[in-house]
Amino acid sequence: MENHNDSHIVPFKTYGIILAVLIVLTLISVAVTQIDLASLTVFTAILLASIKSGIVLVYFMHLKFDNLMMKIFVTAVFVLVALVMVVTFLDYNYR
Amino acid sequence: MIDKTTQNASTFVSQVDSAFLFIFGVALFFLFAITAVMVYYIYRYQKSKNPVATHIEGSTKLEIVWTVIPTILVLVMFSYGWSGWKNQREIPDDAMPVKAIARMWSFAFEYPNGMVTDTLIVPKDRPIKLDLVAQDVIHSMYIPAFRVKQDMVPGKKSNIWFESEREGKYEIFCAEYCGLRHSYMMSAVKVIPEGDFDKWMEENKALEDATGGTNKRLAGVSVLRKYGCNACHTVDGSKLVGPSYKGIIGSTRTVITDGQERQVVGDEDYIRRSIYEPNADIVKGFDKGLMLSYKDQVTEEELQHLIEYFKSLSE
Amino acid sequence: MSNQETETNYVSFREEKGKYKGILAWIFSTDHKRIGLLYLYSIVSFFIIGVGLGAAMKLELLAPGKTIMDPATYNAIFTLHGVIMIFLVVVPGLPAVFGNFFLPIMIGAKDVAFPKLNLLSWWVYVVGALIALSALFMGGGPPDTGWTFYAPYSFKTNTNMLPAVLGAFVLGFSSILTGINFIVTIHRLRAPGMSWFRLPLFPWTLYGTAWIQILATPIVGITLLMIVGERLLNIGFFDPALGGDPILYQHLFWIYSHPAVYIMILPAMGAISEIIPTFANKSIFGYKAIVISTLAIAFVGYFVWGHHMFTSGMSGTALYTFSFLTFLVAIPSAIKVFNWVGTLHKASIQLEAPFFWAASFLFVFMIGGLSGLALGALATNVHLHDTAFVVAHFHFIVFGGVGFAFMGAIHYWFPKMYGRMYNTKVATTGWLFFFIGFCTLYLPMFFLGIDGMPRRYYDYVERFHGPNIVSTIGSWVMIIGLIIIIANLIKGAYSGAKTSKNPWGGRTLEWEVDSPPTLENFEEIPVIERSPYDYR
Amino acid sequence: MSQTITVAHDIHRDDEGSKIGMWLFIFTELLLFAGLFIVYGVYRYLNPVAFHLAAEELNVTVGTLNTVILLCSSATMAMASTAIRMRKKALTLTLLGITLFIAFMFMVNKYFEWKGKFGHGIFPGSEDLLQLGHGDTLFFGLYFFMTGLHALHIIIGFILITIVAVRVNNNSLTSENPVLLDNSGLYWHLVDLIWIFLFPLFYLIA
Ligand code: HEA
Ligand code: HEA
Ligand code: CUA
Ligand SMILES: [Cu+2]
Repeated sequence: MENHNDSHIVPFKTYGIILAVLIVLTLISVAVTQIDLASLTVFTAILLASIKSGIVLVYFMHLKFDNLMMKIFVTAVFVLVALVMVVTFLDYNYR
Repeated sequence: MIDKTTQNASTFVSQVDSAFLFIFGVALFFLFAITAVMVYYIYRYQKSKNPVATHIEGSTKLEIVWTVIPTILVLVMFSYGWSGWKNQREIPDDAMPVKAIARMWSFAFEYPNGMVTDTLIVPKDRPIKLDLVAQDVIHSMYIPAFRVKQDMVPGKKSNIWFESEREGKYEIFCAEYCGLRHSYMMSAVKVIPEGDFDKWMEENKALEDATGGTNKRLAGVSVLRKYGCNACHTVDGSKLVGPSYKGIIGSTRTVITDGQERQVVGDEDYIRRSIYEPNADIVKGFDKGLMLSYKDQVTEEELQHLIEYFKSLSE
Repeated sequence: MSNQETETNYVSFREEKGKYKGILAWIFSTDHKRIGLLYLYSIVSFFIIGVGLGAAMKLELLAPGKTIMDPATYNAIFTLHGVIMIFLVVVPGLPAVFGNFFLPIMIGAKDVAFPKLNLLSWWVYVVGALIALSALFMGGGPPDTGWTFYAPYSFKTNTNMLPAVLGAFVLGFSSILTGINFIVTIHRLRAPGMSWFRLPLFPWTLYGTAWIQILATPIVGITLLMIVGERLLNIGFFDPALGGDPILYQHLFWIYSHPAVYIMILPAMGAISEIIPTFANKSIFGYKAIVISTLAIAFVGYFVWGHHMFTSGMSGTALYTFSFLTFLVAIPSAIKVFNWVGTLHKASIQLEAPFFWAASFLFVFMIGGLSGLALGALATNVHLHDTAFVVAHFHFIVFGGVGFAFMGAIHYWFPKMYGRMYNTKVATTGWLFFFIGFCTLYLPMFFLGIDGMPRRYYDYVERFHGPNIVSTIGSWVMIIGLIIIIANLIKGAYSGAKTSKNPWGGRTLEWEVDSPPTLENFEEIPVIERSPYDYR
Repeated sequence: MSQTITVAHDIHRDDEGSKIGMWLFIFTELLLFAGLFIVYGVYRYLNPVAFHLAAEELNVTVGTLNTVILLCSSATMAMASTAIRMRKKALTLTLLGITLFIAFMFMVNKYFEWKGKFGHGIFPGSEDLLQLGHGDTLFFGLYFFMTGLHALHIIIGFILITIVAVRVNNNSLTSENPVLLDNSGLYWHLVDLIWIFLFPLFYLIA
């Protein structure tokens, strides 16, 4: 049960790049929703948000450097949330 | 369920009951078989009879067997249950629509011709469609003999249908908890021959037309029925959820208004206020908030009928 | 801390001197065993209150019309009864009592991963319970919505909803903290050599349960918070008059509350899986099958919540999907039952009280579970929903299942927890009364439900009278059983004969430490080299 | 107890364990908001037009600004984890300070945004809102509830980071035991994560 707390030190530069990417994605999503994509608006907005949150999870929250178990857990939780939403909409979508 | 008196009460009964019997049979079989095996093992392999246990880790073959068999059985149960239920959702086009209204704590039924009753009277052998409306909280229309039940959700349209094949009077219960007098929220369905039904429709229409103008007192009774007031108030002076109508007109009443006690006289204005703003004056000894406003429901005309009727109770 | 001292002077965790004295030494202790006992005493106290309320309801239902109370009281009583039994008794039940006490010992650890958090979770439990119970004494009267708090009634009623709802919300946190603690404990503190498939079954079920606690409880938390927001701010989340959808409330409530029933039953199944091999003197049949079915129940149990809403007016698609999944989730339970019975084959069975509880657990669990099948099928559910049948179903499976397992567990682990033995003959007599009373109490309710008697009914029509009388009499027989059992256990704790380390011949780790265990459980962390149920 | 095996009652640390614990806690937070997202999804589905129009009432610029600064704070918080491992105390403190400052700015923005809405008579249960109709009531009800809950998380995060900063300052949190900093970081990223979804749902999809 060693404490590998210095297992991986992420250089500042990486965070800088990630931050830049995130801000760009934010601006893109603002820009995209200003043009009318009809039904696709919701979809693109959610998609971009998902990509952004993925980046936050992987880099800021260090999932990239975590063990496999942690990665599986996080994925499973998101899958679970998605499934619960899908099942809920089995009701609303077919009323 | 498996009771002679409700057989064929509605066309759903046989299907629902046979689904139930199938599930019940399988369940009983497993219950008895497993219990028997267990009791036998406990008897046969108790320490005094079998001092040394034989070591067994498990058996993949058995695991597969006792996974697959129950799976098949439950799939059969599922489809049985589903097919039995599908009919209940497929409302025939020629069904006679009746509006069923639920409020704390009574049912009312409105027929296509505008007549309102507190008991559901339907013809035999004719599909009936109930459009369910709830006015305050969730209630549930439950007719055990017909095997139908559907929640009545405020703000949401829903309906059920049935076709009765047997004359008789059957209970209606409210099956969703709805507050203080939930267990008294009952009514009945009366299934009568088609001819009688048509006749009854005619007669009542005639009666209503006749009394509407002349006999205000009778009309008052039907207003009370229409809005289910009797769920909470009595005509004989006894106390339920709210005060009785008896002697209300002309009496001096102690009420609580905004936390202050005061005296008022039971006159027309008082009655109107009590119906349109029920929580403004609360008669001492009763609870606030149990009655909702009937402002958009009870018309001025109906109100006059009521007052007329209340006067008769004070004579 | 030197090795010699602990070896020569055996001091059990009960006598260990800490910073505080008297009761403070307990309520501020971070020792998992003391916390386990704290939970035991609090839960049993609430259980007795809940049982008293249950008995009062049965008395009221003895005859039609008013028997001993008015409708407002009855409505408040079944609400409190449900809230207490669900949120204060069976949800924390086995994990908080036996999980806290035995999980670390069974995996060869000295404590849980976060002992302070563990103590905090007990405190949160107590605070939550007090908030919930304060609803009784504040103006407006006790809440009367049923434990389901269905909207819109729950924000129309004038009774004290807020404390009850807030209490349930706080209790959720306690549940979450315990869950986090157990998962980390199982991941990080298993003794060397204890691979996942050498983990005993009780910890396995706690692991499954903990995940449900973490992933389902927040949903009810937010739902209850929304009810609070609704009442305080008039937002209209679930108020049809403001555009809200009452059915959505039911979805959210059951997204938690169905998984919650598996929070209750899984540890119960785990305890049974410990008791049966010990008393059969034989390794459990199909260890892996039981583990896999535990995980399967935990997972599939997430997607069946709609079976509580078959008559609410959901879409047809949702109805049959939920019905289908409900049937799927029954299968892993069936697998477990078969494996438990299989374990008895060619066993060498000691007939002692814990075993009787386990065997009768199987019986009542089957009745409860199999009646669940009739509720899972659409056509029959429409008739049986919200009737006494449902009440019978869940008492059989919650009280019968979880309650019997709890009783079994306490009789099984009692010598380890107290170092003394209760009177085994009296224990068996108590069990017999309890079992007979139980069946007499709840079997008639199945027939009432089939006959159409709705639940939450203060009063009923004359034709339901007969079965109700039988049922009420059953509750009296059960009273006798319960009193015998509790008196026997209390006596045993004070003056029972001292026991050895391993009175039943169990093979899991807790039977290798002293009775009662020392503060640190193990002098040396054991190294595991065999399967947990190796009886050869 | 001569062995190296850990004893819970000793001064013992299991950093990996604490991290798993923190993640589990984050899962519960995610599920908490997931419940609200379900509610949002359903009501959006039931009132598409009203939600669409109501969303236009919200100021995209303020929202975008808040998103960007929250992202920056997430980055500085992550950098603090690196800094402490490089044994740069001053830098760590600076980064934490920036994070706190941004959190504060976020709240200031939020305050003005809410205040503006209140000024227009839009707040939970207000008369004006009821007049607007069901969809708007629900939209703004959810808006206040969800952003309010999020703001509560910001405040909790703020307190956590303050504690971390104090402990870094008095050297009780160093490169030897940076777990508390890492875990506060995880929490802060969670707050960010939730905002990443709240932002498009309330401000953008109009
Ligand atoms: C510990 C708690 C617990 C457990 C484990 C279960 C287990 C199950 N429950 Fe139950 N249930 C409740 C607690 C529980 N329930 C509560 C509290 C309510 C009411 C809530 C309220 O409204 O207040 C409720 C209500 C409830 C309903 C809603 C009723 C209604 O209101 O209309 C339904 C419907 O499907 C249901 C189904 C099931 C099923 C199919 C199982 C299955 O998991 C059962 C599986 C077990 C077995 C099947 C038995 C063992 C197997 C065999 C003997 C082998 C043979 C088997 C086969 C051939 C399949 N339950
Ligand atoms: C663990 C869960 C649990 C347990 C153990 C019980 C136990 C009991 N319950 Fe249960 N019950 C629920 C959970 C539980 N219940 C839930 C969730 C509901 C739904 C609520 C709702 O609708 O919202 C419910 C609803 C419910 C109803 C339905 C109300 C209605 O729909 O109208 C009834 C009716 O009789 C009832 C009765 C009982 C009885 C008689 C007991 C028995 O325990 C009582 C038997 C025991 C005794 C009679 C012993 C009493 C002994 C003493 C008081 C002396 C003790 C002395 C010493 C220790 C020295 N309960
Ligand atoms: Cu209406 Cu119960
Ligand atoms: Cu369920």
